[in-house]
Amino acid sequence: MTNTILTANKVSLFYPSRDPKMEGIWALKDISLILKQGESLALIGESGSGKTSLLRVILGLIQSTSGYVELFGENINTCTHHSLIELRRKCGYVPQDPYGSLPPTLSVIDAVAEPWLIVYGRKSRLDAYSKARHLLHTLGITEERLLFSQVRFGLSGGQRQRVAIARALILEPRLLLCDEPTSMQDASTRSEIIEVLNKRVKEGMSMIFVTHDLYLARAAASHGMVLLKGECCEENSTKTLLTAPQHNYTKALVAALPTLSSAIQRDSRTNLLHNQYTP
Amino acid sequence: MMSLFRRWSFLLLLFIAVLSILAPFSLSVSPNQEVAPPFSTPLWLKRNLPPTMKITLSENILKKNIAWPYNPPTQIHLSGEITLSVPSALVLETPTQKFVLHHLTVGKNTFDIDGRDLSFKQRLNFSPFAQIPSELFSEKGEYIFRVEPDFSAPPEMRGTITFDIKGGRWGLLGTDQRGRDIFSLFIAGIRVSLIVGISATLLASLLGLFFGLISGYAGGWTDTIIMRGVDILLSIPILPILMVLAAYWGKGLWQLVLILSLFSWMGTARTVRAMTLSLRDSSYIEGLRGLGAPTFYILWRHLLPETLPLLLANIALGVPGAILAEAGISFLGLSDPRIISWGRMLHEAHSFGAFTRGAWWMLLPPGLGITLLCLIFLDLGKFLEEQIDPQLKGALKQ
Amino acid sequence: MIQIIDLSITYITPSKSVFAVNNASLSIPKGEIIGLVGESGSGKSSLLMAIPRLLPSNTEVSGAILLDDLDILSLKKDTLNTIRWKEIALIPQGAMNSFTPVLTIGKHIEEVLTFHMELPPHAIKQRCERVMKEAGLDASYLNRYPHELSGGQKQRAAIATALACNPTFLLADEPTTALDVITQREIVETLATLTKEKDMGLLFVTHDLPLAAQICDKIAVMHEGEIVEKGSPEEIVKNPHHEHTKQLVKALLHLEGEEI
Amino acid sequence: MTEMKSYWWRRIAGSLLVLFVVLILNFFLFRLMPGDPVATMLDPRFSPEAKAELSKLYGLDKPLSFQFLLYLKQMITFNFGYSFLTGRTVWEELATRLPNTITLLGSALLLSAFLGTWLGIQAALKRGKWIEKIVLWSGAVSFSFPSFFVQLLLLLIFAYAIPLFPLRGSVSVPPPIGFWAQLTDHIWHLILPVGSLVLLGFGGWALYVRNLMVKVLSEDFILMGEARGLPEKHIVWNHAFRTLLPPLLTIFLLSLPGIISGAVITETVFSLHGVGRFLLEAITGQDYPSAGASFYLLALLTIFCNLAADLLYGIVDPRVRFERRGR
Repeated sequence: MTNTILTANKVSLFYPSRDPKMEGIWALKDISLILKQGESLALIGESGSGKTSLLRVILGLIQSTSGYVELFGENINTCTHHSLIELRRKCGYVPQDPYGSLPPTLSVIDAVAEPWLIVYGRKSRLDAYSKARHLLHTLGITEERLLFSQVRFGLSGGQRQRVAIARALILEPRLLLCDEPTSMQDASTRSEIIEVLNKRVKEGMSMIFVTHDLYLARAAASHGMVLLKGECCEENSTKTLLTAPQHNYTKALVAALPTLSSAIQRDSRTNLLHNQYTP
Repeated sequence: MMSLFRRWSFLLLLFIAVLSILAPFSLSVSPNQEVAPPFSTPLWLKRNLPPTMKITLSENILKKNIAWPYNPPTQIHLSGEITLSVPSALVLETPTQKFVLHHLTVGKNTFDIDGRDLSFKQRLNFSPFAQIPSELFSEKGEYIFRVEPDFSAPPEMRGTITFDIKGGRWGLLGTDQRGRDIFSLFIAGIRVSLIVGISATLLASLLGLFFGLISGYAGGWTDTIIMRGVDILLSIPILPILMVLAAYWGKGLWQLVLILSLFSWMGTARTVRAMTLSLRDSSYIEGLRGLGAPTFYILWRHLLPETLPLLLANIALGVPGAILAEAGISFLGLSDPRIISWGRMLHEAHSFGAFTRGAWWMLLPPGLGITLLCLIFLDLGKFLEEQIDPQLKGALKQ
Repeated sequence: MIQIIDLSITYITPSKSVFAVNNASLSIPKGEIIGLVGESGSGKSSLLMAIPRLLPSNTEVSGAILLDDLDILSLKKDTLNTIRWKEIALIPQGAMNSFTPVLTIGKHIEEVLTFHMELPPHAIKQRCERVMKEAGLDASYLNRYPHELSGGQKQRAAIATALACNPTFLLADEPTTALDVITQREIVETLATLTKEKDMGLLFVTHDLPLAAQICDKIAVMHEGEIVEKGSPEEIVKNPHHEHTKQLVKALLHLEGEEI
Repeated sequence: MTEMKSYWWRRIAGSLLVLFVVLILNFFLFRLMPGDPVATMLDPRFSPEAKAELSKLYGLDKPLSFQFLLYLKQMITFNFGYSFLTGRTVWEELATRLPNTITLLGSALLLSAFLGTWLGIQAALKRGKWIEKIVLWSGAVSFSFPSFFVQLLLLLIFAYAIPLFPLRGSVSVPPPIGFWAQLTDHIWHLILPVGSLVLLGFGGWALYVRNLMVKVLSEDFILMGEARGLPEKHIVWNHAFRTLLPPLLTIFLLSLPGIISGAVITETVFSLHGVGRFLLEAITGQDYPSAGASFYLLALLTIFCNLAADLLYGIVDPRVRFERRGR
């Protein structure tokens, strides 16, 4: 039986608001999921649906109000700080905003190699830099000049996101959490990145892929969970979520997503205006 | 870094610093010494006034010619300690007359005659109300001052005779109300402005860094208290407080530095706090901490390289403020009178009536000195700010 | 009809000059929705901004942009100002703060009405309420400030402001970036229905080809400053000519799991 | 409008807090003088009866907390006791001087603010032209030239060399008769001091406003204003300048303490009959009640202007009425 990498059991998170008059909001309500090795899960939801908070709870960056998370078999709330660090070293995390995810003063290659140097020390520096260079090449950043330019000046939004992905993959994580990793890419590079990630998943890496695009979810993961205002409103294989959505919100998501194929059937454009959905 | 060394402000600062260090050794006249009558004008001004000069006769020089194209001097003074082989007389030959100033006997003679002594006036049979200097130096032309033997044999003389003529002009920048040489005062003033300016700002920046980091990192209660304190200190007039403290506590240089820094750290504290807040929440720092990177590593590898340029720019821009504050307090006469500073010079110029004499050469040097130092540090600050974000460079140029 | 004939735009910077658009030609007839699709940096926004001559000062524009028989490029400043918003209105990007933060939404609309149309005050007030309703916003939002509105509401207010002087042409520059999918759908629908109802011409610029395919009558695909493909959505999907479009369509269809 | 009220109450509370801190600072400042407080508060030259009466007035024999409360009451009611130097009540001294200081600072501040703002805007509109160079240079001047140096020079040139303006004093002695004559005489005395403050001040304003305006003009809503076919003048003044007002007020706020501190120096150089100069004389003359009161008044003036600018900020910037504005 392949071992479970991650279990989340009834995880809830409450943000008290600074202003006493207004009560706080529940970012997450009773989210449960199980992720086995080599499996990938898509989290589908809009901004404010709690997807980013869930990733941060899983990594132990914030404490959940109730429920617990087991990472590689250890409960992150009760384990020691040192073992939590060890757990995190087996995970990779690609944050949503590409601008805050990279140290601006380092060069691109340093930024990618840095996690390896922190974990394995400077003596394995050559190893780190060759791994970093290889990763950057696979993600389409090949120009030598770019590798040594400072992150702050040399990179476009799309390149910066790919460097962040490389930085998360350098430690050969057994669990990769990525929050809309292809939001800044255009169509062609988007599928390339997903192929790179899928290849890693086939080699045994588990992945949680956050997106608002159901088609992207199907391409990146076999299983999907739809989040609405912190609650899981539907969970199924990504194929059935697309073809036979149950929950009203999932239906609206599918209807709202423009596709080329639906656009070219003559009638689709006329009935576009009728199936209104108000959340 | 190299481009900094080619910057005009850096080179000028270096030159001024070296000048102020070498000053005590190189200057012929010490700043506190009274060298000429008060309010004498600089040499290159009012050429008709005679410069203050000192004519000496000694063993082998018994005669000195003085070219005198000027108006008469204000005061004269004769002093000497000599031994003579032959009785002779101290003589001043004017183009038309000849005056015997003093009779010298054989052997040891010591004398100290001032132009206003009555006995001296009678010996030269002038009226007691006569002005000796304008009588003696009434015409323009060639004067000779010599020791003339009573009989023909040339005398041998040991020791020196000095003939002080107090005129209206002196040195490069004239003299102040106490007759001290303004140029050497000006050079000595550099030291105070530089020391106070730089050390007060450094101390203030350290305080700012300390409070900024704490309120940035700690957040919550400490943050609100510190920031409320900063708001309050920024909303009250600081000079009156400095005046009171300086008047009663801070007579010395270092007390003044302490007081100045106590009330100028708020700006840096705010910038450092903003910087720490933005860095603390950025996800890559969180990620590094998550991977177990030691805090020292994070501080050294990430926080410092990012905050340093901003901090340096902050310091460079803070120095003019400190220099002006010190100058202000000394101008108000609240600083230690023994310490020579540009502010003090301006204070004395103002309160001892540089105006009634129109002595603009007393005002310009210290004032322009302060301005120059401030401009230098402003330029250095601008240069450092341009290192932080290059578009700033563009913004000023276009 | 707006006709863009052999338009070229170069950005002149001290270090180098960049060719953003290279003799592109496109026409936007009244009553039709024309899509302009391209990746970021393909020059699509520059092309749109060239029409009302809103490009920054360090740009050189050659070619012609005809509004019926008027060449906009050679118009004097004040005639250009009469055309702006009266004939051609602009709908800004979703992420842009297109409203002056210290003025209410109502003030923006009134301002445009007073400058372009001689209307008595009560008629102006009525018209403001009408365009807001048309754009799908309650009239009470007129005295709200921009920062009090959500992304979707701000875009609806932008549409209302654009409709104020009932222009003949609308230029929408990626109107739904930074909006979530459902709000994007609603905004695009409002825009499409209004264009059809009022028989306006709409130039719809986006990087999202499927979105353009949903509502546009004709689509032009831009790649590195040149229009490489023109045609109806069906032609673009069924037989694309340019290599770039082929690749783009193939990737999108693959993603949608539709191998044709 | 309710949020506006709550915003204003927060601002007034803030100012009262600052006032309280000033009072504490003032109270301890003079009690921490070197030497024992009783001696410092009571001038030895005073006769025994005056000493007894004064020590009762200041409650010097009572515990510190009582002294502080008494001190608070006195300060609030502006009853500052007697000046050691003049023997008259400190309030009388200050009452005659306060209007001079306010007219000096008020007119200087308004003139340099308006001149600076207008120049800053023109410099931002006409980039690269000579007006921008002037603004850049005048900015550097106002940050580097010591005020007293410039003022001394002005005095030397326009009062000594070319006797256009009076050399010293707020009013010529003997004062002319007739209201208008006195008014013009007073203004004639103020021209040089106010002129010097404007000369020193407008550069800083111009530079700040120019940098702010350049940033605002590059905003999207300005481009949208042009897209709406609005005339350039309308965009500059109704959109760009309106957005500029809140940060402009913040600059005003931050510059206030400096300007009021500057009053001391200006009044000393021009020997004007003002609170600043009185403070200096009180300090050098060891006249503590007057020194304390003058400092208190100057601080009060700053707090009052601060509050006024803060309340104005609430009107000018709608965004501020909602969340607490962290300055």
